[in-house]
Amino acid sequence: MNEVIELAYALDTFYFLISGALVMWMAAGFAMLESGLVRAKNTAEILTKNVALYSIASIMYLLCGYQIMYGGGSGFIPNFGMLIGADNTVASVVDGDAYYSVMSDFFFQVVFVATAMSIVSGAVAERMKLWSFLIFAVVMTGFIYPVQGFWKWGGGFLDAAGFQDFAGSGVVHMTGAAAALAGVILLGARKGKYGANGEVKAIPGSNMPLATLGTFILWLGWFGFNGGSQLVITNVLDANAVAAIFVNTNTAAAGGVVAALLTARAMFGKADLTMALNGGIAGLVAITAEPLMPAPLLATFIGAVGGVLVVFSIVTLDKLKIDDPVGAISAHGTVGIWGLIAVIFSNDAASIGGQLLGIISIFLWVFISAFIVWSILKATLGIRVSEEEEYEGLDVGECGLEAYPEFTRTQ
Amino acid sequence: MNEVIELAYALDTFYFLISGALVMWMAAGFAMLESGLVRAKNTAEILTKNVALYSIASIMYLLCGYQIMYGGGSGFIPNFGMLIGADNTVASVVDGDAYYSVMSDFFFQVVFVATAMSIVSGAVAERMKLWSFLIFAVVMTGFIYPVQGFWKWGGGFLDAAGFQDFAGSGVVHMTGAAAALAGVILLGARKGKYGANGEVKAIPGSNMPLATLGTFILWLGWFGFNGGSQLVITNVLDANAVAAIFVNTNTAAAGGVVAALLTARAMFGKADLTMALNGGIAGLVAITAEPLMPAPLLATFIGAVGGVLVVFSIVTLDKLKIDDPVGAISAHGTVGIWGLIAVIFSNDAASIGGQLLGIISIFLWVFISAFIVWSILKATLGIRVSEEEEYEGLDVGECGLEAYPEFTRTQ
Amino acid sequence: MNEVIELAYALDTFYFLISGALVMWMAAGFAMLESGLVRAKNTAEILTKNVALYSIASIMYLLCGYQIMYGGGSGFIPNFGMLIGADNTVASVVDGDAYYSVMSDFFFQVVFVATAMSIVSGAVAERMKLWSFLIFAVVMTGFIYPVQGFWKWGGGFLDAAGFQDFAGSGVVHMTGAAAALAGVILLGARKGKYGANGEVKAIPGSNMPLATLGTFILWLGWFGFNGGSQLVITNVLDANAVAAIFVNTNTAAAGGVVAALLTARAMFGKADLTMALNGGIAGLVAITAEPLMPAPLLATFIGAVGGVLVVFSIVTLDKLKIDDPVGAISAHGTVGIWGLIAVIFSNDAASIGGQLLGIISIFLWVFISAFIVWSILKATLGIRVSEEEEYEGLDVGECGLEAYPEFTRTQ
Amino acid sequence: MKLITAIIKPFKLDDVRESLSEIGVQGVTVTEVKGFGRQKGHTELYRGAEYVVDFLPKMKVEVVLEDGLVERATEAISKAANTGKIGDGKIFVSPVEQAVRIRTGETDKDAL
Amino acid sequence: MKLITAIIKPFKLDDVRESLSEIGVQGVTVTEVKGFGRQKGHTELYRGAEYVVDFLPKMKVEVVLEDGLVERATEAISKAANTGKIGDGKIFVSPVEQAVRIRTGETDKDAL
Amino acid sequence: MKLITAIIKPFKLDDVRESLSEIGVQGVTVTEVKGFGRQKGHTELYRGAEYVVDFLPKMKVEVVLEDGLVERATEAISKAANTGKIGDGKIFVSPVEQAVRIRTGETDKDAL
Ligand SMILES: Nc1ncnc2c1ncn2[C@@H]1O[C@H](COP(=O)(O)OP(=O)(O)O)[C@@H](O)[C@H]1O
Ligand SMILES: Nc1ncnc2c1ncn2[C@@H]1O[C@H](COP(=O)(O)OP(=O)(O)O)[C@@H](O)[C@H]1O
Ligand SMILES: Nc1ncnc2c1ncn2[C@@H]1O[C@H](COP(=O)(O)OP(=O)(O)O)[C@@H](O)[C@H]1O
Repeated sequence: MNEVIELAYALDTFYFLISGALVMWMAAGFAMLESGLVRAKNTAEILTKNVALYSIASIMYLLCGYQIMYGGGSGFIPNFGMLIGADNTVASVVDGDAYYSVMSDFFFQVVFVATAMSIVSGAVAERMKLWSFLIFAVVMTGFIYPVQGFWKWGGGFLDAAGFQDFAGSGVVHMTGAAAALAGVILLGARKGKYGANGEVKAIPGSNMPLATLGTFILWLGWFGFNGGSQLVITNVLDANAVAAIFVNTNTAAAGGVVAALLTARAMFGKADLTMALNGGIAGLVAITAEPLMPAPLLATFIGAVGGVLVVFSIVTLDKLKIDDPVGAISAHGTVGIWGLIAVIFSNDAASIGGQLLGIISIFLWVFISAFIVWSILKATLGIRVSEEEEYEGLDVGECGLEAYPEFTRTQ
Repeated sequence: MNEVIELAYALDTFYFLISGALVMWMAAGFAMLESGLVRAKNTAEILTKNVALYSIASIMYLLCGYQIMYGGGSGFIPNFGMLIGADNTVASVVDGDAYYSVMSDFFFQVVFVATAMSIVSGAVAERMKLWSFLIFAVVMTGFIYPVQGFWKWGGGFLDAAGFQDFAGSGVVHMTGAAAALAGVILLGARKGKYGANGEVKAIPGSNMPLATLGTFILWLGWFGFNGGSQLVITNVLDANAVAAIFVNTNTAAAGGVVAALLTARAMFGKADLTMALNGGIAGLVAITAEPLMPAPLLATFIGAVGGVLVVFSIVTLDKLKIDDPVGAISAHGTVGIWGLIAVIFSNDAASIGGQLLGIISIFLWVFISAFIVWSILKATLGIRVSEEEEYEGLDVGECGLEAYPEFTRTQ
Repeated sequence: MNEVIELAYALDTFYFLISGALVMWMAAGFAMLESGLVRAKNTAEILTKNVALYSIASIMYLLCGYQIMYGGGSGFIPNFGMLIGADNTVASVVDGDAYYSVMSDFFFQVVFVATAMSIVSGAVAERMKLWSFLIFAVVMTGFIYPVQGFWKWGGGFLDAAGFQDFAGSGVVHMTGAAAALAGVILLGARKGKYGANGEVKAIPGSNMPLATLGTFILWLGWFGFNGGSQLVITNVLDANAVAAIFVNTNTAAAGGVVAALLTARAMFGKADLTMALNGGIAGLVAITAEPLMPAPLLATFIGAVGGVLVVFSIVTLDKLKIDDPVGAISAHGTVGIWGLIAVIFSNDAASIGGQLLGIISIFLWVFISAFIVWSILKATLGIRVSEEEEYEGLDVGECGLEAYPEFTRTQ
Repeated sequence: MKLITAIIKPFKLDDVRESLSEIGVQGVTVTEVKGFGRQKGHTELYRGAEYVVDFLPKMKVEVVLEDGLVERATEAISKAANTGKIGDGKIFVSPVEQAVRIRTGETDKDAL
Repeated sequence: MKLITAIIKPFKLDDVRESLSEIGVQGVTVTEVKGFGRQKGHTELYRGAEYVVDFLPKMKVEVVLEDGLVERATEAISKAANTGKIGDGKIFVSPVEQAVRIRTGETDKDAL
Repeated sequence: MKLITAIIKPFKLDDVRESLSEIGVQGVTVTEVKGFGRQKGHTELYRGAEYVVDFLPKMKVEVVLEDGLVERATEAISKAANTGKIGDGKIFVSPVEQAVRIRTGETDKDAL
């Protein structure tokens, strides 16, 4: 009988690791999406940011983030700890105390925090100083994210209050968006984005295949993101659940693409590819709060509403002069909120009150703490590059090289 | 004992889901391959097509395709149903009635239909109207594909007749190619592809790294495509089978690359990268009808013949003025037929008669029904963009943006 | 009880196959990394090389490499055999003689040899003749690599001597680097790389997003590379081990990125993206010799040292006029040696003597035998393209097409 | 000798080159340029924001020839490049005092 | 008629175009060029090796106009393109003997 | 003043620039152009279909200088750009009536 338990432990661990690897892959997705949607002259810098932020998140979450988030504590205040504890012994597994390796759990969690941080980098693209951003990443992944993560997934007050967030529409996506929003507000818009008379000007992204590739990568990675969040797969019901999550995740994204494409067609007269891509991501974000319970048709609908919302949100933020080059705040923030609310359509354990409490708590915590950190950075190192560097491109300024030295000629 | 059965159910479901995720990834592969092989001015449009067709396939197959294909019926006429049934209960699993989750099966199937549809988009690239294409996708994925899928995999007359098609050289690949062929014939060649005196002119693809990336993605995804088609992995023989399929799939692709490269070298004097890529895909298509039975050396040979065939097929189609910018009809159609015939080398259950029956039935059904749908579209919305839009590029015309606004200057 | 054994066999086989698929994916990673770091005019050629070498490796290792490496023998001289043996019978599995499918083992091994070969292609980029390179690939993957692989993993004298190399810092990475070094020395530097007065001139890579994508692909694939090298996962301790390997692999790469970025910042004043990418790869190579034993913090450190080393190694090799366009010799060779030495920090079974013996034996064997093969090729077919072809680009010369015909205008 | 500079629509390039070679012109030099003129660029929407592409891609064709050929050349270009729609472009003629073929050192007429 | 050729800094292009249209110039042709002059390019480090970008991206603005407009145009360009820093560029004036509007066949003054 | 326009092979650019700076020329403007002439482009095969690259990449070097330097400059360019093979290019000399340095307003000789 112990062999069976060990085998189940192995399968659950493996399922967790593969799910985590898929989520890790989302880091590449964000890197490609963002580098496709910025101008050529800022491409190497955004790539550097993405590679570095993933690395920083990996290290900071190892150092202290994981223990803050899952080390216990109660209510608002997590315990503070460091590193990872010992893995499960055979005895404890056989006794039924553990379903999967602690290390695999850590791995699955660490890629989540990297996702949240990736969301930030797109929104502040094309004007933020590289090193200030990276310092922010240290604080965000080592402290800001883990604290709210503790509130819900670590057993803190939001969990107690019945707030439902299956895989992180709030804990991960809205969190990233809130930190991004704080940064964007302090940073201001890119030069040339808004005309003297307030008109919104387009700054086209430089590489659509990359943006599309990034979206497909995210789509694939999301099967790990949502599918792994069931945590266990080794019995019929859990296996069915993981399968249902895969189907819902896929169909919500599909709904998001179609809805965003039609919305863009109706509003702008053209099949705006970038909106379709944002729509797909919006569909994924929307279903993330509850990818298990909805029937596939409802999941498609939840994703489709996300796809519509993201288009309106992007246009609205632009009117408010909140300049987000890749639409991250809309896709992860606006739609993250929608996803959290949509939980009540299918999950009886969720209440509108509980969901709002979660949304507000997380948003305020992240926005305010991020705002403070960004402000300190602004007052010290500065967060925005010089006007000249912005004109010439961050690639040469920050990285000393060009992303496409042979393709573009005048900067 | 029930724990073991549940565990086996979980592993088979997980294996199915991961296989499906790999096949989903092929959507990205087609998108990259196709966008690399078209001109820059049509790149955003082909990306839009690829993202949208995958989404449409996901939704249509959910709505009705899956039930048409697997809902029963007999002979030629499938039953008509909608959505997905309930998943397996624990009791039915323990009784041995089910090996994997219904939802995981749906997921694995839905990504197959998307693959078939992806094949079409490449062949009609650079001149077809976006929205007409997407409407075709609705019919193809919701009806045309499922009907022939029922004939073989849903238990229809081709299955009864002993037609062998393990993972879909015919059901998926030749199907995509046949629908593409119908479209290309009605659509005509790209302007400038054939000279006044019938000479074939080259229209070089704009981005070779993307095309190569796409091929590698397809190669990876194909392990899921073929490997998952064993359906079950939880015993020694099935596990060995899946492993053999991985090896054969890989080596057939390798054979295709090497053979196509040498063929191109011999015919054109140069190591034409695009032919090598098509050769790899051809090797994969060729082995798909029977990836299990052949010894690896035979698999290499089957793939290599596919690699030679694809080069000749591309050149021949060009002579016939059938303009297929990415070689999809050759790689998936011509080579798909070869793959179906090659089954008889290793699978005793296959007969040349049965294989030909399958090839002809599927081809005629898909070609004729697709021809009718394309014709209706042609007569109503039109299927071809205006000459001016073709000259200026579909990106600006259909999508309102350019794929590489900073790299290309004159269209 | 047999069901449990069969199930374990199935899971171990599946784990092996998925790990292998991830490693196969690294072929795409090298292709993207290398094509991003060369000039536009040599891009199609390096892509052709990458696709073809993977295919050649797949076929040659099937033909004879696998049997040379794992077919027995003792000491220095392996047995010579061909193809793959029969897979395990149910009886032998139930008797406990086999944990996973032979075919899955082959698949996992074949993608390793492709990795080693991929390392070579980057270092000799932008000047080596395509067909000479491919002939070298035949010998390298069918003979040179398997012989030293036998020494360690096939049970030869290095294994007996206690040399420790968990997943191949030496057997795979240093091997690739040693063969590359021999080639580069015989080949000479790219024209224009070193000035008349010995100054080092930069030849910037053409596409940074591709290079970054390639690095992310490698990072993902490495979870299969290291994680799969545990070979078995179906009990608590092995599952814990695989999970620990995932965590260490990730954090070592992260350490490498951060360390290389800081080093580059300190040395050059800029956040050189290409160095950060090389740093990540260096972190991965460094931990590959022993990804299991170190605590995550030690793993981070081992990776970070790799990240520092790679920067110094690249600069030093340049001073020695060893021209390696992508930094492969540094990242896989210099850092591979570091990884092998770092084993002694955490693995008691390793001794500095044993590690040095392994390093020296493998390096000498591969370097000398590769040097001989390159020399024969140089004396016969030639290994370097003409000066004119080098100036015009290998794409047109070797492949007859351009990688980006619409983006670049003057070669 | 004269330099004829023609600013034309890009897709007319092949026609213009052919018409020039018909009258015996053997060499031309072509540059991709951006044109601003009466023909207006177009406004696109990218993510809902206006995107004015206010320049138009044009080709500049330059050819140096003997004085005697100028009239026929301008006529040939005019005809070949004409679509009758706004933006067809311009032809300018200006003096050239000297010409050298680098390969041979031939000068003036012989250099063309 | 004269051809005014101005080599300017790229980011001054819009200003120059506006200032020209203010004095009634309706059409200009612009080319991306590389400039070498007193203003020096910069040295970058790529993977620790020097990387001298010794040319500077410039825009060449060409406009053909009646003799009477030349002075005002050079002044307008001078003003609009001036930053006072090295590398601001040059204006050259050269003769044009003939102009044709391809669309209509109008010549000289009417063609501009 | 004169404008010297040289159409040369791209890989000769550095040599030409150096030879010009040796005779005291401080500034030049360079444009990437496509050349059509006696030297023929090449035919490639892409997927088995002909692919005629009938233009050749060339560099156009433009330099404005005092009349007195013209001869030396054409000679310098001729020498530096010569390979003796077809397609080496041409040098054209044409009149310039006025020159202005935008930064300082200096004119003519002083502006160069
Ligand atoms: N005065 C001018 N000087 C130089 N180039 C001009 C001038 N006027 C027009 N052009 C060029 O000619 C092109 C066509 O001119 P435009 O006014 O649009 O149409 P048309 O040629 O029909 O009058 C412009 O895009 C521009 O490149
Ligand atoms: N004699 C010349 N002939 C042609 N172009 C020139 C000449 N001198 C300078 N230029 C162009 O003008 C640009 C600016 O010149 P530069 O000497 O750098 O500064 P400034 O205009 O302030 O004197 C150069 O980059 C080059 O493109
Ligand atoms: N009459 C001309 N007017 C303008 N440019 C010319 C002319 N003749 C040749 N050229 C340019 O000079 C280049 C070289 O000319 P080509 O006839 O090929 O060789 P060569 O310079 O040896 O006579 C051409 O590619 C073209 O750019």
